[in-house]
Amino acid sequence: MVKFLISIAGRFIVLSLALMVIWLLLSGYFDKTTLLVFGVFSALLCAWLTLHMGILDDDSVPLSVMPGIFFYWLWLFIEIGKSNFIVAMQVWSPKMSLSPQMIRVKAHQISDSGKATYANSITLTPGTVSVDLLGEDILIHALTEDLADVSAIEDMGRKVCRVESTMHPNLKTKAKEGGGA
Amino acid sequence: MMGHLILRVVIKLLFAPILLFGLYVQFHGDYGPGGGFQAGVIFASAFILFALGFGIKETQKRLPPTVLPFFMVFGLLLYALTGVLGLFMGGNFLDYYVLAPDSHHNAGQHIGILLVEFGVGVAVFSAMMTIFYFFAGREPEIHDADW
Amino acid sequence: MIMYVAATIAVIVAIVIALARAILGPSLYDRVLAGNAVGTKTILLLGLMGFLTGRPEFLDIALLYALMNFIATIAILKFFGYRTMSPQMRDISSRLRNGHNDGGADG
Amino acid sequence: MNDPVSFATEFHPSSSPIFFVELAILTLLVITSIAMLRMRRLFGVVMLSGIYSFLSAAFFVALDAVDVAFTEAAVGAGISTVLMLSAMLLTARREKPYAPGHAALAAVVCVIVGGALIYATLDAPPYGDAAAPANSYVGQAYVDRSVVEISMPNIVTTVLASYRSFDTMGEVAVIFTAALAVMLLLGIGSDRGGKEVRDVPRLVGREEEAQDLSGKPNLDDGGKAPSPKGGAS
Amino acid sequence: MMGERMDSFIHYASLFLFAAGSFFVITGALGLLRFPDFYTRMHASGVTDTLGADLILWGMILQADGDWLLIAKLLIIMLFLMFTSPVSTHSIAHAAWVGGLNPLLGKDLKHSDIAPDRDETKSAPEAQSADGQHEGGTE
Amino acid sequence: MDFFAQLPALPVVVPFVAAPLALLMPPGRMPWLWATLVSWVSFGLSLLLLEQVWINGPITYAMGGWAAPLGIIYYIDLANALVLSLVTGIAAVVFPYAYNSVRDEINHSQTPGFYTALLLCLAGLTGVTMTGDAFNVFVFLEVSSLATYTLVAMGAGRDRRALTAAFNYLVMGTIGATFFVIGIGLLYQATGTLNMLDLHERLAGQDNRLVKAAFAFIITGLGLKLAMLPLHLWLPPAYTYAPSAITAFLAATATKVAVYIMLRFLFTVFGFDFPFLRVALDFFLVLGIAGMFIASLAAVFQDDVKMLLAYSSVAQIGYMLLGISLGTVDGVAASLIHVVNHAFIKAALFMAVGIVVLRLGSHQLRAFQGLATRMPWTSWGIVVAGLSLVGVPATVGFVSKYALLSAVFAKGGTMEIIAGFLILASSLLAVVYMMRIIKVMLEPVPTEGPFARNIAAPPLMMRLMLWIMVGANIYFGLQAQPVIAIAQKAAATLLGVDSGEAF
Repeated sequence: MVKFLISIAGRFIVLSLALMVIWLLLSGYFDKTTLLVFGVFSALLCAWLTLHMGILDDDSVPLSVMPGIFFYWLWLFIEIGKSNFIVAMQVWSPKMSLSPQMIRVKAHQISDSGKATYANSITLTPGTVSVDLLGEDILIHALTEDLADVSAIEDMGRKVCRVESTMHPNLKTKAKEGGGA
Repeated sequence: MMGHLILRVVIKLLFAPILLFGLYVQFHGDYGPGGGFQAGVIFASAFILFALGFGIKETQKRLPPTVLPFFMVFGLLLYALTGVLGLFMGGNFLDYYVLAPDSHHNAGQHIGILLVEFGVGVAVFSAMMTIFYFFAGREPEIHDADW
Repeated sequence: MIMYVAATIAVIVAIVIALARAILGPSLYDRVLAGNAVGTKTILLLGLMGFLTGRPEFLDIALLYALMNFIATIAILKFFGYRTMSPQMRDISSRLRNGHNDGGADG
Repeated sequence: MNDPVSFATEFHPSSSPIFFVELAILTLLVITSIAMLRMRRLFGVVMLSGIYSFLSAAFFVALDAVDVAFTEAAVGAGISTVLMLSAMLLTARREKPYAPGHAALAAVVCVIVGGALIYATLDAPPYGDAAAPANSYVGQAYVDRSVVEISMPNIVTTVLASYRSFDTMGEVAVIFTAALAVMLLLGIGSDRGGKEVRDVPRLVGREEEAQDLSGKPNLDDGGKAPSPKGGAS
Repeated sequence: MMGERMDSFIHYASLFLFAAGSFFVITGALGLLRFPDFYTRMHASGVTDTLGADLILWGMILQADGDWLLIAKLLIIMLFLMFTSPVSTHSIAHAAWVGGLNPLLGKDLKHSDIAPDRDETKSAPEAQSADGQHEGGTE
Repeated sequence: MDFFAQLPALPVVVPFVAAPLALLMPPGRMPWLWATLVSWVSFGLSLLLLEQVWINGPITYAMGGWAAPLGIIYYIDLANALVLSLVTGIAAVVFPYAYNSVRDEINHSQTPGFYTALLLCLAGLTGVTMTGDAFNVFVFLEVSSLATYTLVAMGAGRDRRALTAAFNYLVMGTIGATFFVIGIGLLYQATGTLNMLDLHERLAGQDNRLVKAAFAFIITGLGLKLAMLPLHLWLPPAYTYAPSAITAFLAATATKVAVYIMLRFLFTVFGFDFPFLRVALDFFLVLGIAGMFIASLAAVFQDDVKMLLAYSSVAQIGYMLLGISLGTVDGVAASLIHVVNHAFIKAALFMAVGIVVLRLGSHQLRAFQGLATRMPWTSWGIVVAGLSLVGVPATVGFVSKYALLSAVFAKGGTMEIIAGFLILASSLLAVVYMMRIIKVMLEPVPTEGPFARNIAAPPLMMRLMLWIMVGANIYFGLQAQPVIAIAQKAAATLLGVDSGEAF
């Protein structure tokens, strides 16, 4: 099952289905046959174009992070809220006490989408912005010293790692081989 | 391995939904805002985004510039020939009623508008891509330092 | 009703401030950042206006805005970092790269 | 109060909050365009024109011209920014200092045109007037008849694609011609075309440009940015 | 009875969400104006992009009166913003960083000494040392 | 499909459908053949249409079957049928002529695109001519203008200045179009309709600021498009640096169509009920006379033959404006006659110059040295067309000058009488600049310098087409009656016969 899902055909089907759902959500017309037919046609066309452009892989159909990512997002929302308060306080305080830092953390994620998720999470939490991502390093600009908490950020990274490996334990080994080569 | 991983990942992720959004706008022009013109632009913008992320060479490999004139011609001709079809079926130029003369739901109009809007969409998409390819696919010529 | 109005006012004020930043600069990046911020706030403004006039189907436009804002920003990045739209994105983040790792990253 | 539909029916232009939104956006548009005029650096102009498009599209939404806003957002804000940037790469980044005489002439022309427009609006029917010819005659006919004759919810589409379909065909031809023009002027066979695009970014000369970016003192912005020379030594 | 209470709860909740969202939007904009350099302003604009926008969008979702079509669209917008806004911010930051704009660092907001060593082939050792300093600074 | 019922749509639809197809053809002869064929078909259709209108009176044709105020209609009376026949006729002569010249000036691989743009330009011009809808005028004006900018810029293969010229033309043309569309917008605000006849009805009795401003915007916009004197600056460089065939085509059609649109808006849309019209007509009188003189004077001092002829074109537009400014049936008819005749003259002259450019690679006056011995046929063509430009009897130029003068003297005001003498005086300027060219042509063949080489005889096709055009100059000079009759009747319909002698 999993094997099928991460094959091209599986991804194609998953993507088409997901696009059809998006179509329905956008359209809101369930009773117009022409629109439904167009919806199916459009979803298939888009999925085919994705395949044709050569980007039908784990990034465009991120199955490997699928169930776990929602819990992660929930957690992330809270984090975003917390760090927002810190930045907001800085903005409103009459005398700003900024002490910007450049720090660097390791991104241990295997897949590209994992790394991107990690870097984006860092950027999404105000106070830290990932400035550069290269190989396994993420360069971060942090607004204050408190926010430049490497261990907290790497904790986030571990969470992303865990999300990544929930569905495909085999992905890890595969990717490691790839990384080693 | 290519650089700018974050960008590439997000572009990959958003490529198909943007295309779908374009088609949604195309086919829902009858019901909400939008239509062929906007749809063509949105559809092209997905490819432009791809080109920004993956390089114009890579994009041109997948969507060669040589096919774009065909799309352009197809779009414009689809529009014009829908009109000519009206001409041949006994109506005036661009008369859609004659496309389905016995309908009570103005089906001829619907078919006509659908065809015409599709022509607009294809033509606009390919025209935008052509313009983008020719502008972006060129080396900068003046290397002046004064930004 | 009143809360839409209040939120709309807030968003407009924010747009004004961001616009000021876009005009003031000082660096080009500040302008881009401000432009991006204006884009985001316009999305909110559109949504609010949709609710304000009772025609929330304007949200399609808001979605389109979000898309276009993104594309414009990415184009600007290309423009800055690479001075041309044509080549592939390539790692030019030389600051981080100092001898170690990253196999073929610089092509 | 929370029922948007009932609110929409009693919509009255000059007393509704949307009217003030319109005013605010209009003011912002004026500010942006003045800033665009003042700016000599083309990049900043592109940036501001993107903002201008965003705001004007929001303005169209406020005016209930949803389809126009859609187009403006798609073309003005997104694609045209990309195309303008691409075009800028082929040209200079900075506007040439202009001859003062031309500016005076342009100002006179602008004042005359603007004056004429204001002069025209003095006798124009009031904004949102349902009895105005533009709203009552053909416009109202479209609203009344398209339901029966075409039966499509979006009247704008019926007008564009059926009633005035021939105009739209012309517009498509305009876009076609524009792409054709680009093809002929920049494509294969033109004296500017045929140059091979390199897949490697140009690094030669990047350094000066980059330094310039971070702000040479002689440029109008970037005053706060440090000179990278200090860091490099 | 129950529904009424629910309605008023939703009403007050959305009121709160709008108020909080407006506050954060303003905060972000103010930060954009007040903060001293590009990199710090970036953080401020992030406040709007994330919390401000999300709160207002959540408020709208509550106001959507259970119209799931509206809710879906609002959620799509929110998701889209969530994917794109950090990428935009990152892109701009990256461009600035690569373009050689040096951040203000430390409590005294000095310009950093990080060399914009774009020409790394020539000055690899220097770059190494510069980076070393920089790493030391973070600890 | 009832052919005659659908006839009004065809002169636009045929080139419109044919244009994109040309883009897909292999470079070289094929697109040219296609374009030529299409132009002939269009010409045939236009003549049929002219005949129909002559017999049956004005024709209306509803696009998409939607009747007047809602949909777009084509309204064809004698005025547009005449201009339409002129445009397609010129195309039918210039397109065959273009082959050799284009092969020389345009890159081989660009020919499909080139002919596509040419056909789009033709489609746009015919569309502008036939439509009865004010906004549709704008749309098709844009189609033709955009194609024109491109075609002018295509001259860059021979001379880089074509790019600047095209850019200036683009900027000016776009400003003109913007003014025009603002005017239309204001008119829509005032009346709520876009149909020309409907506009006229609903404008009756309206004399407020809105309509006045609309009028001013429309006239200024069209003035830019037709190169009315102070707004003519784009025209000489655009004509000079465009490819030869394009110059011949544009000089004979683009400004002529703009003049027609001006007539249509002045008399059909606004009409004499609109008091402001008289002010505008007086204004035109002054501008026309100024154009005649200033541009002719500028032409005298040009050393570039194409530039010279371009300035002469601006001057001739002055004559047309003068005819319009009279506001009488005779005056407007004279204007229409001059539109047709000047198209013949300028097409012939620019085609002759094109032949010289093909063989000698230059349109400088020096290149014409010894042309009489080198290319006798072409030289005779220039001489005949030049005489026609001056207004020598037995040529079309004489017919139009005569019509104009008689209209002026029939009007009989002091100002008009003076204008009549000024027409004669400015004709003398035409003699001066044409004599400059002819004098240089009669000089011996240069023995040194860049033009001293031996040249092959010009291609037969080009000479043939040139002489068809020159023949038209003589034929319609001798058999002037058809054109005069059509123009008289067209002018009468334009003005509405009763209001013809309005003041």
